[in-house]
Amino acid sequence: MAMKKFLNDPDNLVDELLSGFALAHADKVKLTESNLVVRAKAKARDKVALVTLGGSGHEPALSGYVGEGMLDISVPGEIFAAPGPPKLIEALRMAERPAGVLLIVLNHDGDVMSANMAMEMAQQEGLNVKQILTHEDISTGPRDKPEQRRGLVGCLAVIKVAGAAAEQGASLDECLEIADRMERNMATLAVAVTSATHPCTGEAISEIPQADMIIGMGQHGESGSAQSKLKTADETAEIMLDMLVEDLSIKKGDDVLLMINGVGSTTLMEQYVVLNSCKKILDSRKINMVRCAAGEFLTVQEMGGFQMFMARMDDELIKLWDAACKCPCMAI
Amino acid sequence: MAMKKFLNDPDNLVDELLSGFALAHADKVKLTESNLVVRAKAKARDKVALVTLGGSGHEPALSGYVGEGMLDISVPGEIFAAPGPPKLIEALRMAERPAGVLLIVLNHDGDVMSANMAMEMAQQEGLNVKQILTHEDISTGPRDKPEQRRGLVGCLAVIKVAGAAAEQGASLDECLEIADRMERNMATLAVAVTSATHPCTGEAISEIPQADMIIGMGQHGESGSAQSKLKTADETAEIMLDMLVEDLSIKKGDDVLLMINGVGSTTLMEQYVVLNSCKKILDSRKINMVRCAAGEFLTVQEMGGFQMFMARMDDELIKLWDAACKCPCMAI
Amino acid sequence: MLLGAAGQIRENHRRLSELDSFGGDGDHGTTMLRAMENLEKSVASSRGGQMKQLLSETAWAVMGTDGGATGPLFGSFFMGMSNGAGQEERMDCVALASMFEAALECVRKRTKAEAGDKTIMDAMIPAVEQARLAADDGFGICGILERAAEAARRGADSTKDLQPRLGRAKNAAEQSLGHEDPGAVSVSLIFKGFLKGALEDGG
Amino acid sequence: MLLGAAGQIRENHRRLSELDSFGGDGDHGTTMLRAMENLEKSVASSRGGQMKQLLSETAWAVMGTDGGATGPLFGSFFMGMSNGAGQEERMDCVALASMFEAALECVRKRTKAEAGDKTIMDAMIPAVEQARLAADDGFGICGILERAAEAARRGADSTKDLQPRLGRAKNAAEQSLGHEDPGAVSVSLIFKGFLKGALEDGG
Ligand SMILES: Nc1ncnc2c1ncn2[C@@H]1O[C@H](COP(=O)(O)OP(=O)(O)O)[C@@H](O)[C@H]1O
Ligand SMILES: Nc1ncnc2c1ncn2[C@@H]1O[C@H](COP(=O)(O)OP(=O)(O)O)[C@@H](O)[C@H]1O
Ligand SMILES: [Mg+2]
Ligand SMILES: [Mg+2]
Ligand SMILES: [Mg+2]
Ligand SMILES: [Mg+2]
Repeated sequence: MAMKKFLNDPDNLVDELLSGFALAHADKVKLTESNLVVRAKAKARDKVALVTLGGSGHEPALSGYVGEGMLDISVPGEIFAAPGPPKLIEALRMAERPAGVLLIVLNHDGDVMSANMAMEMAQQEGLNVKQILTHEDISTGPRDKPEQRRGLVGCLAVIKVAGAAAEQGASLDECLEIADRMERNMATLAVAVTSATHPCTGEAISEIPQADMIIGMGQHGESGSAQSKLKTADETAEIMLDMLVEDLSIKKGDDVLLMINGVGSTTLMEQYVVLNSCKKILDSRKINMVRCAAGEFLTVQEMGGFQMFMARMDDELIKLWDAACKCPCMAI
Repeated sequence: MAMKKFLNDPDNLVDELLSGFALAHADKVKLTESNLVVRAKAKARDKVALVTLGGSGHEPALSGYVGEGMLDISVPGEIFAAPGPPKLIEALRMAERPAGVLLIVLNHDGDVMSANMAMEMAQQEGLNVKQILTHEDISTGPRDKPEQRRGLVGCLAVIKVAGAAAEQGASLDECLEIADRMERNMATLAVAVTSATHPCTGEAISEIPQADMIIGMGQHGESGSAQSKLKTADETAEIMLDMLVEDLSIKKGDDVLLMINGVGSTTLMEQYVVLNSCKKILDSRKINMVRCAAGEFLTVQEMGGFQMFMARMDDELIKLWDAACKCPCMAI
Repeated sequence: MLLGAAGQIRENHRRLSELDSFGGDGDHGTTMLRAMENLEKSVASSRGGQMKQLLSETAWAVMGTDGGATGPLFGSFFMGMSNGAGQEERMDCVALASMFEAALECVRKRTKAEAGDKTIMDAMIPAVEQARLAADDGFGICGILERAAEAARRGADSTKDLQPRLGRAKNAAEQSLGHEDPGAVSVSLIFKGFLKGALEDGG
Repeated sequence: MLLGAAGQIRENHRRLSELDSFGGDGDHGTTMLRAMENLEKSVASSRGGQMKQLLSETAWAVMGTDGGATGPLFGSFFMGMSNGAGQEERMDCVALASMFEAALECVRKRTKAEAGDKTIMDAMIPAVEQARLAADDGFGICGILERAAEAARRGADSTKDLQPRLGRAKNAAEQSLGHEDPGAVSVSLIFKGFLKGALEDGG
């Protein structure tokens, strides 16, 4: 099927989408000349700044999380493609402050390469920047090979808790420790049922047979491993929960945060149904779903499916998760 | 194509989705035994209460707008079908208070019939309830035949401003006046590019030719009038703005609120692009886009397309639109 | 009688949804099915007694279906039948015709639709008229229901050539040309069900 | 020489995106095209002068493409060439081979990929090796580029039978079987473009 998207010249796509984004949220964010997304009202300079980078086409991620309680700067790239090192180093220079800067990077080759190059430059320039890598896709590698795991929606949890800590005045090392604790205790698994089209090429970015679902589908349509017939919400939730619980070694009585992230055309209705399935299953296993969320937090164009995120929570993480935030696409 | 949704028994769909919804937003809302959605923390009884009703399957509408600054009770019906009078009268009885109750009804036959019957009962019981009907779909009737116009995403603006007024202590008549002012000054037009499937029947609820878009498509896939080849964002925005501006008799120098409501699988990316197109066009006509928004506020399952909403704003309406609110799916 | 109506809808609900898909939102069959399930439950839980009371409970149950226009319209139909029913346990022929007239009147409070608008009215109006004529002609219960059901069927049939002027489908008027109005077909199924029910009850 | 590379990519970008769609995200052609447009702009705006400086500006422009892995990898390639370049305005044959070696080294800083992983390295490593050998054998600029380009082409070809172990496509390893790695093809197109450019410049 031909692409049916409302677009103008694909070469201007990212410019236009960012400019529309900035219009819609002018009370919270603004765009710099080189298309960095920054807070409308900058955070006090004695607090740690949070910076992240990532390809576009995943709206509301990641720029939707710039604002009070979360990010200070987001560096958007092209569609599905990380920004290059020049833009990132510009952002780090802009964020630079005595309190330091935490750079949050999703584990995808391009993002990591850009981040590493920018980090090298930052070090040469003497900037006080530390980096945290998110890699929680359990379908692409075992827990002891984190470098093989992709960064999916889990970045949101890391940004939320580290952002809250920064807002409360935590030091760079403390923010990094919080981010790292969240990161080590989280896991995500994706399932896809229909493909998305790349808005620039107009091509489907994956092929999913008519009646099938694919568990482990990546954020850019990169295929996953387990393909099966489409299952009910209950069945799908059970399969995915099993894998997440096992990966995190979650035990009876553990407190978990569960998040259903719709990736595009899977309805909020379905996300709530799946969340309800998860709650039933977790209850039956005496695992405490202490917090949960459902919504489109990080999308893959109009792909059908969702990412299921689970994290083992402690009291401090819960408190930081609950802390107030005011961002274009997340407000607590 | 077969339906690819994560569901269990369709007969339990609404129960499950509401229960998942209540889980995800337990800090803001709760469900009553008969599936009314009410605030977790009730509003003071000396303030006007706002109640609305509507079919399910349009998430986050309408229950996502229950909370501080917006609704007090939402009465969800079955998928795409208004709740019957029994549930609605129960809600009105529950909302009843000296300050009075404002019932917001979208103009669809079922909703109106239920509301009228419940209003008759409420009057017999001596409840202090007034009703406002939203009918702003300019594709289904001329401005002087409001009864022919469907209620689309405009209900959100009415709920927002009336809810803010109620929260600030306005009387029932004042809330009604505000709601009515918003209602008379607003207009919506929808465009669809791909169909949705009815989650219970599994059938497509409309047919849209491969390369076409349909301007005027309704909230349940009811077809619209103007069918054409898919156009660019700029072109589509121009056509739709022309019709909205004409309907509202918007003049140079007028202040407008513009809202792009994604109905399902049209990405937030595209919504921002369209919003950006609108801004350019309005600027060129010297019409002031004083406020704007983009997002999925009222969806139609996984339908592709969006609703473009425009309203002529005065200072009081702008203030009420800007007022704080804390709802599951809208927070300012 | 009431259960006969439920049976007819159950057998045909798929066709009703299909008819609703030509311009409407394709849910009429599902909704009617749920309405009739509620009706059956209310019949099952009623402790015999008055027809009037049973009909009023049924009406409330049908209205509680959360089925868009269907709940209020069909609920009003049964509510009107209840209004028109006397205090007796069993109805006679004249009472039956009056009940249907009261039902139509009650539905009219909910909608401005007239014959020709491609709605339930195209089946309901002639059915009620024929019930009255049959009662006046001295027909028995089954005779009345037979003529009413036949009139409803023809009325529903006639909607094929009409374009809807009310309801969701009005915005896709052409799409429904050549197809019957689902609501009108439901009405004709209900009258057919009444007849079947009455025949089985032994009239 | 640089513009020759851009020309080759421009002619073949659709095929590159298509190759990237077997397991990857289908954007490699678009990204390379943008990278080469940035390269062209930087060449156009450079005021003649040093090769080293031009290459470094080019590298920065390519990195600024915001193209996922492509920016850093190909940017590093040009950056490495700049590092390896002397202060002279024109390069000689030995310098050329050293520049390529420095380029490879710089790319290696960004990735652990080795030959056989189905990445750009499968074309880049043999190309650089052959460039060195050709220089040692006393070939001229065009001769060096001819052997490097041929090695890159064969390297890219060889990726057909490989399964990716790095990059996005690694998660759909089987899907890419039988297809060349897009990044490796880009490398071979760049060397081919260098050669064409050098031939047109008259060497
Ligand atoms: N305003 C109205 N007056 C009379 N009948 C109506 C009206 N609106 C709808 N109907 C009837 O209801 C039927 C559709 O019912 P249903 O599909 O259950 O409700 P909805 O339109 O809310 O989805 C139509 O075929 C028509 O007969
Ligand atoms: N880690 C890596 N090491 C070496 N080459 C890589 C690596 N990751 C990707 N590549 C190369 O990049 C190509 C894909 O580039 P491109 O599609 O532009 O980037 P992305 O994968 O970010 O969409 C692959 O074909 C491969 O040759
Ligand atoms: Mg990419
Ligand atoms: Mg309906
Ligand atoms: Mg219907
Ligand atoms: Mg790619």
